[in-house]
Amino acid sequence: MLYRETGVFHGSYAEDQRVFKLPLDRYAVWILVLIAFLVIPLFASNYVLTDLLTPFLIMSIAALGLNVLTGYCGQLSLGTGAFMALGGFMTYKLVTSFPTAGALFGIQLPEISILGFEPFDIWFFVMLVATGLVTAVVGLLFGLPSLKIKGLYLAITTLAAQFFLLWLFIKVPWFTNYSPAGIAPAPPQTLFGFSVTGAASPVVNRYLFVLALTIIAALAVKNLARCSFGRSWMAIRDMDIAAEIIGISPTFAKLSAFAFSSFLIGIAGALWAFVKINSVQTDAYGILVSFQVLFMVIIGGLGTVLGSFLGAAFVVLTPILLNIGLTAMNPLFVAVGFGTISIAMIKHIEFMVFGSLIIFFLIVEPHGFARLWQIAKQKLRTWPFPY
Amino acid sequence: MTTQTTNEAVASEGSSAPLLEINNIEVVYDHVILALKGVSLEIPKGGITALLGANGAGKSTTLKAISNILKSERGEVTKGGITLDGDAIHHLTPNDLVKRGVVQVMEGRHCFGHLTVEENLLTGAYTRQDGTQAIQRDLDMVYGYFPRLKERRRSIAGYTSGGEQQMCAIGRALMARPTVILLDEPSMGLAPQLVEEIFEIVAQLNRDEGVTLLLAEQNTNIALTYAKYGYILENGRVVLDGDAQTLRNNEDVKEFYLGVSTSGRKSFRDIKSYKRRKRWL
Amino acid sequence: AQEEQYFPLLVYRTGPYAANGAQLANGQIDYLKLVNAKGGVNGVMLKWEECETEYNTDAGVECYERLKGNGKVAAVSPFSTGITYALLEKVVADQNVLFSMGYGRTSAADGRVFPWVFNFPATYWSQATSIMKYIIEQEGGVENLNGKTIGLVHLDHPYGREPIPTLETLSKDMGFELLLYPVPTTSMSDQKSIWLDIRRAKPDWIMMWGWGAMNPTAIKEASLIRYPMDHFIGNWWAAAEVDVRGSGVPAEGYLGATFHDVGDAAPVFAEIKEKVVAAGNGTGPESEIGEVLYNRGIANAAFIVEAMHTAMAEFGNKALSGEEMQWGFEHLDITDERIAELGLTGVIPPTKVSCENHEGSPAIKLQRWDGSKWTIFTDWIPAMNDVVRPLVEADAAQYAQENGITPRTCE
Amino acid sequence: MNFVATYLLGPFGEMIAYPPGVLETVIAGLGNGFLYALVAIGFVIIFKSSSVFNFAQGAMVFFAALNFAAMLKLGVPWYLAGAFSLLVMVVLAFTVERVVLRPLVGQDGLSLFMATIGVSFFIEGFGEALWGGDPKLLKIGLPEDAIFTIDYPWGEALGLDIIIQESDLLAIGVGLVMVLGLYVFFQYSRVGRALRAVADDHTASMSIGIPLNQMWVVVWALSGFTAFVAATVWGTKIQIEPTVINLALKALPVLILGGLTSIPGAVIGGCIIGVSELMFETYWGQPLFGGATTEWFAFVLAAFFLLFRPQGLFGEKIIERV
Amino acid sequence: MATARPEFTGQPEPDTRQVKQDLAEVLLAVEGVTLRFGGVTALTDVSFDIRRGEVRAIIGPNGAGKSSMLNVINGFYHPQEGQVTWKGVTRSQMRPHEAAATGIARTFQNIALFRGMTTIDNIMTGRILKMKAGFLEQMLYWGRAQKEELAHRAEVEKIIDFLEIQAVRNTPVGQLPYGLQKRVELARALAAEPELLLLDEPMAGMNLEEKEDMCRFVLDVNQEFGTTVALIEHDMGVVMDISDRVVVLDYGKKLADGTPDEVRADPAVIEAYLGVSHGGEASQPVLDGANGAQRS
Ligand SMILES: Nc1ncnc2c1ncn2[C@@H]1O[C@H](COP(=O)(O)OP(=O)(O)OP(=O)(O)O)[C@@H](O)[C@H]1O
Ligand SMILES: Nc1ncnc2c1ncn2[C@@H]1O[C@H](COP(=O)(O)OP(=O)(O)OP(=O)(O)O)[C@@H](O)[C@H]1O
Ligand SMILES: [Mg+2]
Ligand SMILES: [Mg+2]
Repeated sequence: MLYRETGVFHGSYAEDQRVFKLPLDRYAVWILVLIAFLVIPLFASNYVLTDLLTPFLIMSIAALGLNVLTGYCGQLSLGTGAFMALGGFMTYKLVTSFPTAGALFGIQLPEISILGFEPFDIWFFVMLVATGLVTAVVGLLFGLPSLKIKGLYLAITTLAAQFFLLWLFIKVPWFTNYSPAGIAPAPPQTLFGFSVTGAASPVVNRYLFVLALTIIAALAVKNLARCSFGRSWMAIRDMDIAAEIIGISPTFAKLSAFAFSSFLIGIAGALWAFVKINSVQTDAYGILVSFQVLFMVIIGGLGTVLGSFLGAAFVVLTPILLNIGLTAMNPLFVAVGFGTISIAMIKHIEFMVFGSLIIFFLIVEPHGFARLWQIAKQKLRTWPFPY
Repeated sequence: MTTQTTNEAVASEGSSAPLLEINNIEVVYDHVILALKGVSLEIPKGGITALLGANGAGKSTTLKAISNILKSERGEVTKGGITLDGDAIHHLTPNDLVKRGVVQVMEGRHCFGHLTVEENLLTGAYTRQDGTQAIQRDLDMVYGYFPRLKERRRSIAGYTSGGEQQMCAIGRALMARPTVILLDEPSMGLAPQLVEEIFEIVAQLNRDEGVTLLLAEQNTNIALTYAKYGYILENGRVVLDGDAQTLRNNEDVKEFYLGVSTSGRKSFRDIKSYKRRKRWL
Repeated sequence: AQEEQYFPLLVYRTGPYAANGAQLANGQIDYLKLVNAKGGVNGVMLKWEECETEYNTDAGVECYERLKGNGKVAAVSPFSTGITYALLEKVVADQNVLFSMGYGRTSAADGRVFPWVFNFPATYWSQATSIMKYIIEQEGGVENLNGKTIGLVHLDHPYGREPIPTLETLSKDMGFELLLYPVPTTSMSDQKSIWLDIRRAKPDWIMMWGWGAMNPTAIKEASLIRYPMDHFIGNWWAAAEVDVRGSGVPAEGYLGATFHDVGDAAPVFAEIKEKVVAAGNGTGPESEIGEVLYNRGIANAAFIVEAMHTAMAEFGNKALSGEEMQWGFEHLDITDERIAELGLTGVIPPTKVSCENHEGSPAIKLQRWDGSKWTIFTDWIPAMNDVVRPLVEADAAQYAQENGITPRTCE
Repeated sequence: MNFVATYLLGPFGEMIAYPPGVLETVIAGLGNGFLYALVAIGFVIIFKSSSVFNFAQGAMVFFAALNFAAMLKLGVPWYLAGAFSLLVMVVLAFTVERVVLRPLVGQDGLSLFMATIGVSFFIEGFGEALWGGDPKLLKIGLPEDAIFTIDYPWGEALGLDIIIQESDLLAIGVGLVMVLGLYVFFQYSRVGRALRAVADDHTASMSIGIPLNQMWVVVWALSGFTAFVAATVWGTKIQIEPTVINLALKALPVLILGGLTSIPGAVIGGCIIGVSELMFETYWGQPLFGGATTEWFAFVLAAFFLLFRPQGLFGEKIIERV
Repeated sequence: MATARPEFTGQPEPDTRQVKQDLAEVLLAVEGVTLRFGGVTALTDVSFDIRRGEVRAIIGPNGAGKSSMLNVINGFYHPQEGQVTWKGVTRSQMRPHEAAATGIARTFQNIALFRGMTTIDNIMTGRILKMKAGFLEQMLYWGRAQKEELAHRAEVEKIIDFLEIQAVRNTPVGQLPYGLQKRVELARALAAEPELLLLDEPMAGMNLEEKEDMCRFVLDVNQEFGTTVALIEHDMGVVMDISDRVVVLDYGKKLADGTPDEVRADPAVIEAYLGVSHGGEASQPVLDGANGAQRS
């Protein structure tokens, strides 16, 4: 068999603590990343890039964020939508209030340009991080109840965040610079001299930009997961009383989880506004989004980075592909005498199928795609014997 | 309480055909973890049979296989068969099994944390149809066996101490008026005199009510004191079986399960693993 | 074969706005079918695809991206203010016309900043002022407005909030008090608190910017608290048959704005019945032909087709590119004669668009519900352009500034 | 100081200035509260007895209503239509048990919660595929008019001019009946006790012979029934279309405020939230905060309560023991 | 932490117990602790002390309040009356994590491992208190974060060797059989390098062989690292053999306190707990342990 796990020996703990212990895993991932960066941009159509891959990546970031909170730290949250919204509106405020570093600090970053590449054009990135920090703080505030409230009770209290924040963005015109309808256009942004958001920017730029951020986010989560932060989160998740007794401060663990998860989610929200829909509006961050992200995390696999990606892929792509697929199949329906099915009917069917799929996968493996993947590997190991 | 005569009957039956027969079963968890690798047992009617073995040997799994609650732990019987009174029962639901008098007391208590002790006991009688008086009578019987439960009857089971929970679990099983009880580690975490008590009760049940017992135990000593026959499991296989006396006298059993070696009983102070005799495969 | 002109139809036939969305869609499609049945636009056949948005922005954007590549786009009409906002930039990048007929971003009426967006025949702000004019007339002069209260029951959503700035300006100028009653999108059918409040505050007039499931509930609650229906005016998205019927109450006297007639008097309907419905490929139930939203669907399609005519006069009879369509829209000049010629009398108002003014000359009529059907009872009420236009230009300017757009000069 | 005047004293001034207004608001609030409660009870029934947080409850209300309404639309007499809709709910219970719960027996709460969301999606799609997505009226001649006390001699005598919606009174009545029935069932009946046992420990209850499958069919049918009742009452107020599902979201704060496992809790929670939400909107939200505070108020209030009683007002105590 | 085990010197080591308890200063003292839960009184006016370096056993019938006692000691339960003196500092109650920080570690009666994590991770959590790396460092897995990880990992590996659980290093603990889980739990407690180790029925549900191992570990911990041990155990054999002093609780009251021999002789204890009173076959095995202890 090509994929070998045996015969790999770790000479040092350093090797044993790696993200991917097996060289083959490591290579596989590298290849994947290369494909994502080099091959896909070349061959994928604009539609695929802008409306399948980009949203998938953005949602992966959100899913990673929620996974930190729910998957690693075991705190259910249904406020994701609101924190994404916060991210969107914050970034909008920041970039409109401080279009350049100059506007904020008075200092002017040198404008060097090496064939279009401007090393100092990082302001948008700074703004994103700033946004993340703001959402982190707010997330921390809304995380406070988690110190007393547990499980589903907590989940529903996070709905308070969801509805209250959205209401706030609607009611306080300041968030949209007093736009009459309470919708703000997302001004196009550049990074390193390339325009990375806005309808005018090249599709590939946007894709690569989001891809890069996604990978950074994934690495960050993975690293934290294998250090003491990750461990204290998981300890709280698995048995908070015991964790407390062996000296993990629940307050610190939970709040740090809330903050970091909101950080990622906020950035995801910003990207959604700036890269996906070119406008900041509460519409795009409704309660449904909160649930979708929760699906991603659960169906993908709680407490796994891989899961966040698989989950995001499933939740983002399934409905669209179903819809496209069914529409495309219309001729066939006609052929068999159904007649064309209306788009309304397609929508209904889409709902049914999506619902059924969720149930189906949960039954196949309640611990999500990631676990499924492990079991598959396990079976391969013992192949051809059943165990 | 049944009369003397029926006891004879029970006893005589005890020697006859096995009530419960496990035939070379194999159990797999999660489709990958092979927990039982072909276990066969014969549980004679009205007897007490002990299932011994180290941790992870597969005792609980065996019991769960019999009472057919593996499914909920993502385990399944992949080979072999189980028969009760000669007819196969592996397809029966736990509910049917309890109706047929097979009840399991699960390892590690499993009381209903949010119900009061008394409610716990009453749920035990769920499958019974013989009216409230009968149930009330048995409730008193259980309280008779476990006075401590009577004291705590109104308190929420979740808050009671480990021992109290264990009693609660056993009492709950008794409420179903079982013919076969599958006892998983009844002695775990119980004070010595309570362990005795419980085993006394077990013996009494067996004697007076002719209840057949299969008990998985760590406390080999006491188990073999009460059991008529014993099986020893080692990671998923039966490695040794025989009636209690033979086992008690077996050198290996002495060494590894009773802690009395040729040099008499040794203190826990001067145990050294490398002093051990080589053990069987 | 000659290339076809492509209509990406962003529609919603499911969800809480389905009742309204379906009729709009059916109207549009029936008209397109009719045009094809009559040999297309100067021989250029029309092709269209529907995509379900559920009135939801994300889905809307996805639909637009999915469809935009499938042919030479005539124009996009999302029928959702949220989606319209999200597409403002995209259409510029893709060079497609975004035709938001009387909805979307009001300040898009300033063609210098929004070359690709058209929102004639009237924007929400204009509509609001027109309705105010009616109220003023009823009150017998602006001076009597002083001290009066006017309530705005609106969907708490970009669409519902659009008219607020205008009305606030007016309330300052005319000294009436404006009471706002937002209805959350997540619970449109729970308006108890609002109507209890209205019952106490007793505003002299109520305007309603409602859509979808919100309207029937509002109308029902209003009649429950016995609010005088003839002082209750819905905007043109809140005054359709479905809205009143859905409420399950008679609601006689309820008023609504519109920019086209109701009923199937105009010749076009006869044609549709004959050439489309009779031919067995009518889109919706025949009963809805001539109903408010159906007719509005037709109007939407008709405008676009007319823009094609205009453009073809310039660029020749072929499937038109984005720029050409934009030119067509920008040079629209639909006179009453032309309308009659098209058999659309009363279905679309006379309209003249220019480079800087993409709204045309806004005016509305009012219709009354008599318990079974709508009947128009006013003549055209023109908007207060002197009030609206400055607001429009200010807002557009801010947009230009934030997004680094230099407005084109219209020489 | 000024702040205090406007935000704290002002509203109370309002109330004192016009007491009937308060009364009116309270009654209306109770009406809403009981509606929420009717849905919340559905959640409770299922959670209490299988510790499944059935997110599909809202969809079930919608589904029940949809079947009912669609039948009426076809001109079926209301009692037949109602019977049909009820039947469908029972069938649904069976299917859910077979197709969803049985394979997932013994899984942790979160997976089951997800599964119910799947169910929710499915029945929403299914219902609409069956009957179409257009809004439908569900009118079976239940009282739904408004009572103006001033129209009555006693009202006139008292000089009391308030409006009471009959549908509110209906909701309150129906709600009370449901609660009493269910409470007794769970607390004192044999099956009820078994149901609670199942909630605590699936495996253990299996081991003592409680037939999980039957249990689940029972509870899902039960909550299907409550869904049906809720739907019927709701039908008097609104037309039946998918936002009904969102309205069910409002049941969540009610649920946790009352405590996930307590049926009376659900109702009391409902009353608290229904009333306070409406009061807040009328006296603070509408005049001071630009309205639409009903969006979030319930949730914030619930969260606030939980800070002091993490298991809700009547919920079972969370057992912390090592 | 040393992994070396004392190599075997033909005869059993001398019984050092008597000596210890006189010299050693009091490490922890419980004075007049009373603990109530609503109606139930779990502990009534219990006082006893634990001296540095000894193995202190707490025994008593079920529900006597033993576990509650441990919970009081490490601050999970807060007694209504009385106070706890820990390393000279007297307080009426502690916070669990500060107890942990000041050197109290424990295992639990019903295993409280983090089921979702592997053995390694579980044990590593025991050392979290000792990790200082900041958030960013950990996020980048860089600098101090990495160094620490490796350093602590090395320590943990020592413990793993010591407890002989190398084989299950990377298995999720949820799948481990009961006995091993108990061992991992011990490992987690040891990882914190505690001064006082509280063991709640470490040998419950173990067969003899495993008990023997467990005893060995406990003793080694106590002797090699001088860790003070307080353990609850129901197996008299074990208790009598390995503990220096025993305190007996019954119905929340202190029944007896003293050396194993004293306690074993105490009629009250026999009556309430050991249960020789109605001897017979049954009680034999239980008492074996006791007698055995005498002999050694
Ligand atoms: N739910 C499960 N998933 C995976 N593996 C399991 C599960 N339950 C038990 N096992 C495995 O099956 C084997 C037998 O477990 P079992 O509990 O039957 O042993 P046991 O003899 O009862 O041990 P103990 O004396 O500790 O109860 C063990 O190796 C255990 O790891
Ligand atoms: N959190 C709690 N709430 C209510 N009662 C409690 C709580 N913890 C313990 N109790 C009660 O205190 C008494 C002592 O419990 P504890 O667990 O300390 O007994 P124990 O000595 O450990 O018994 P065992 O040997 O069975 O573990 C028991 O009666 C128990 O019911
Ligand atoms: Mg076991
Ligand atoms: Mg204990």
